[in-house]
Amino acid sequence: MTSTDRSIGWSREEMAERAALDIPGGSYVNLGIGIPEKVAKCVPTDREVVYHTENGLLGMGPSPTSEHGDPELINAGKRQVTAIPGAAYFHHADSFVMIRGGHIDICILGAMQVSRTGDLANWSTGDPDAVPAVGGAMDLVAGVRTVYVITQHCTKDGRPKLVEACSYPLTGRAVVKRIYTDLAVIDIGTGGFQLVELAPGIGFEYVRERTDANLVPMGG
Amino acid sequence: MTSTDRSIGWSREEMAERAALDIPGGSYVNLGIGIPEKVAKCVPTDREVVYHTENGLLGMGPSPTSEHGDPELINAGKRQVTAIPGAAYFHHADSFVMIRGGHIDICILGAMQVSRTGDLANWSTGDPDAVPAVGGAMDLVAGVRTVYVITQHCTKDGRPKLVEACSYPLTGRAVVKRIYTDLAVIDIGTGGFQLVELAPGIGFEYVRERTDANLVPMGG
Amino acid sequence: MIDKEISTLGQAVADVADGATVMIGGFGEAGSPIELIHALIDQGATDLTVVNNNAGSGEVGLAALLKAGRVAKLICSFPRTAGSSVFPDLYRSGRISLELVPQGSLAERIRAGGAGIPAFYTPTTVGTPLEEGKERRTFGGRDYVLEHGLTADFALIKCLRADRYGNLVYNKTARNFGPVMATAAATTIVQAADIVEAGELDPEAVVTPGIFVDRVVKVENPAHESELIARGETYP
Amino acid sequence: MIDKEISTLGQAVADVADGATVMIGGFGEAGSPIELIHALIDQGATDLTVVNNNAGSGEVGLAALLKAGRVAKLICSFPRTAGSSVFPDLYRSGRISLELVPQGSLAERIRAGGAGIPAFYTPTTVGTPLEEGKERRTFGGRDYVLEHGLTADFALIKCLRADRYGNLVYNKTARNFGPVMATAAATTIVQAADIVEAGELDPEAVVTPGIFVDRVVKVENPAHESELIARGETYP
Repeated sequence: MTSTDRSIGWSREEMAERAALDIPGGSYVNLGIGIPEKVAKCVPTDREVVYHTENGLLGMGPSPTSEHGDPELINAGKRQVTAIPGAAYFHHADSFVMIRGGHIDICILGAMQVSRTGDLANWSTGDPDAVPAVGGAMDLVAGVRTVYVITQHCTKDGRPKLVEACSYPLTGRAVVKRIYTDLAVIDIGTGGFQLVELAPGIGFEYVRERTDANLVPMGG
Repeated sequence: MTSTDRSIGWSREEMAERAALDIPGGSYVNLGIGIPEKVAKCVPTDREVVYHTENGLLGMGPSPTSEHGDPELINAGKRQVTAIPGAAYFHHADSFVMIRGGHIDICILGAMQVSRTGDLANWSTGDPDAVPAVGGAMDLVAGVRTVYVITQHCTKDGRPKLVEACSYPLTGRAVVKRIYTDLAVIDIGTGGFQLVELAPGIGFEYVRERTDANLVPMGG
Repeated sequence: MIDKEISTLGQAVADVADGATVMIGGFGEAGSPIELIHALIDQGATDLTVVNNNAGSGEVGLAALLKAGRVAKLICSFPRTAGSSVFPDLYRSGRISLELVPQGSLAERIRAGGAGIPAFYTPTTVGTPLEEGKERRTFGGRDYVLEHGLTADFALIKCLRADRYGNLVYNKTARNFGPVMATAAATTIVQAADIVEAGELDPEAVVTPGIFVDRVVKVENPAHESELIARGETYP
Repeated sequence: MIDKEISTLGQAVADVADGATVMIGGFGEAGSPIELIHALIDQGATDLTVVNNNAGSGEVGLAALLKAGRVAKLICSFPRTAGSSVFPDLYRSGRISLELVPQGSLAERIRAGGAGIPAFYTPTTVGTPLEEGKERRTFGGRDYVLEHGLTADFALIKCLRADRYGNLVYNKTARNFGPVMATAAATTIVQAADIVEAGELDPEAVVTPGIFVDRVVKVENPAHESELIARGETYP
């Protein structure tokens, strides 16, 4: 196991910023809980993006100021949000029409593991003592056109999250298109993990050592 | 073939009036085109009934006065109607959630033929030259809890419409519960057509001669 | 800035290709996007598959599109309309094919198509001639048939008010098939009597959220089929 | 005259029997009908199967119903909530069974149940452990699994405003599962912050038409779960 120094590479905010660059103006986007949520703040201001939250809102805005919150206006992470002018509310079945029907352009999720073929594991460690909880993740990866992942490259105890095959229970098979980690931007390519971009100061070998499957160099 | 004298028995309005007596207050009701439409006017005024039209309105009211019509407020027969205070509009898929999901209590339809087991034929003569058109009839008989039929007892040329087995293409199998004709009220019973009530001046034999299957007398 | 408004009807339907499947909203004349249909006639696309509950009236709107010979196939629940011989003539002479679908199954198939559901079971048509060719299956002691989701290349829809995001509200029973068709087409084109500022539509009352809409064109005083027919109009 | 208003919460839930399946609206605290749930705790029904997206927070509302030992089975997408150990404790000690359903499949199964659709195919769960026991089938070259419609004896739902017909409008994201659950239960019981005259709700903006609603009880200032928890409250 090779430990990763979290003081080098991209910070959580920088990972969100890098992912945000890949969201075209006019997109309909669903952001998962955690680092993905941060992406909304980072999208260049000349691009208008519409945010969907699966609990029934299209046109989600930022967190409210403390005095304007409504416990009945929340996101999928159950945190209070706002609605932009031009928003729409709908019920849960209609919300998943948007997801399952392929109407959401991009979703960005966290990950426990991603395999070289784009399998995603992000809902359970398979620990029989843990309470299993899946939420909308399986619907999102099955329905959204483009699925991106933002994740630390390795777990806190230094194990690679980019693997040959996921050992954790899957969320979906062959669903991830691109991964933003603290070390690099990596696509799921025909030859496996395809390096797209390295974080400043990070070398190819450093990433390869921390990736548990073939990593194809840029231009490779 | 035994001709039927349309000057005796119930008129179209009286058939509608008789059917209306069987609609309890508080019911959700869908009325087919033709004589069934007339039922709404005949329900006793102390009973509140809510009318559904499959093209997207619950709480349908009577025809508008000529100056208040809206070509976009119509019933399933494409005639202008009104909406009562407390009405709701919805789209077609939601409208058939009400129908298919068993939420409509009663629908009353016209018929070409009804069999002794409650099969209904009311959408096509099977004539290969005719343009086939089914509309919502098959959904209504498959989904509505109680299906009533209002029809002349015989065709214009005197052929019975209540038959052993329908010769016309079916709308649904074993779906009709009660039939209101110009001559009688007849249930689909375990023994076939079960006479419930005769129109004034009409005798059992007169109805039996004009019914092409076993007719069980009242109390029989 | 997202702005789905298109200046002209012609631009709105410019890319409808020959052979396309086109869902057209409306139940009878209520909700029929006559101006978009007329623009499609002008545009010239042919060999179309059209999905609509009916087959048009008179010789305007949908009936005019049929009469112009542009429609190879109609998917429809009730292709019989008082006062129109266009579809019956085409049908009897074998110049159009018809897929007859019960109205509720049609609506649900369109919803399923938009919802990413490839197929579902329904009790409608069991034991009837329209069951032919469908798989039958028993659930809980009752028989059902398998119906498939329906999608389209384009949807042409009429609404009352829209905003730049493509959020829509409708007028009364003109809503009918519009909201489900908007979800089921790759490109949804809407004619709106009014286009308002973002935020003017109540977010609790939006019927079609903008995610389902691609283009909105303003048609301030849309024609009603019955009025055109009463005036003896035909198109083109 | 049709009037679905019921005077008290107790009367509204009086006939929920032991062993009943009860759908409870809400996503987290938004839309959670806390007062109806507390009335159900007081009423005493047990051995319930509960359908809810979550498993409650703190020891109020749904979590309190679970803690009181009234729920034999939970059908749920995300039974993990910050700050509640009620469900995890019951689950780990084998005192409650869990049917884990992805959120979109849960919503669609409830809609199907209300729509008379016994089963449908969805791509969700294909290739995952949650596919286990489900039929897999290919349509158009893609794999799908068969999911079954879900119905209930009762639905408990919170809305913003109702009228005597049971027409409902909701508040923001508190709408969530309410409209589909209302369609899928034999008896739908609603708590409304306000009950208005028939005709006061805009017929274009009614979210749940009254046909899906059986009883409405007024709860003028409904509690919010997070506020009860912040005050350290438990129920009973």
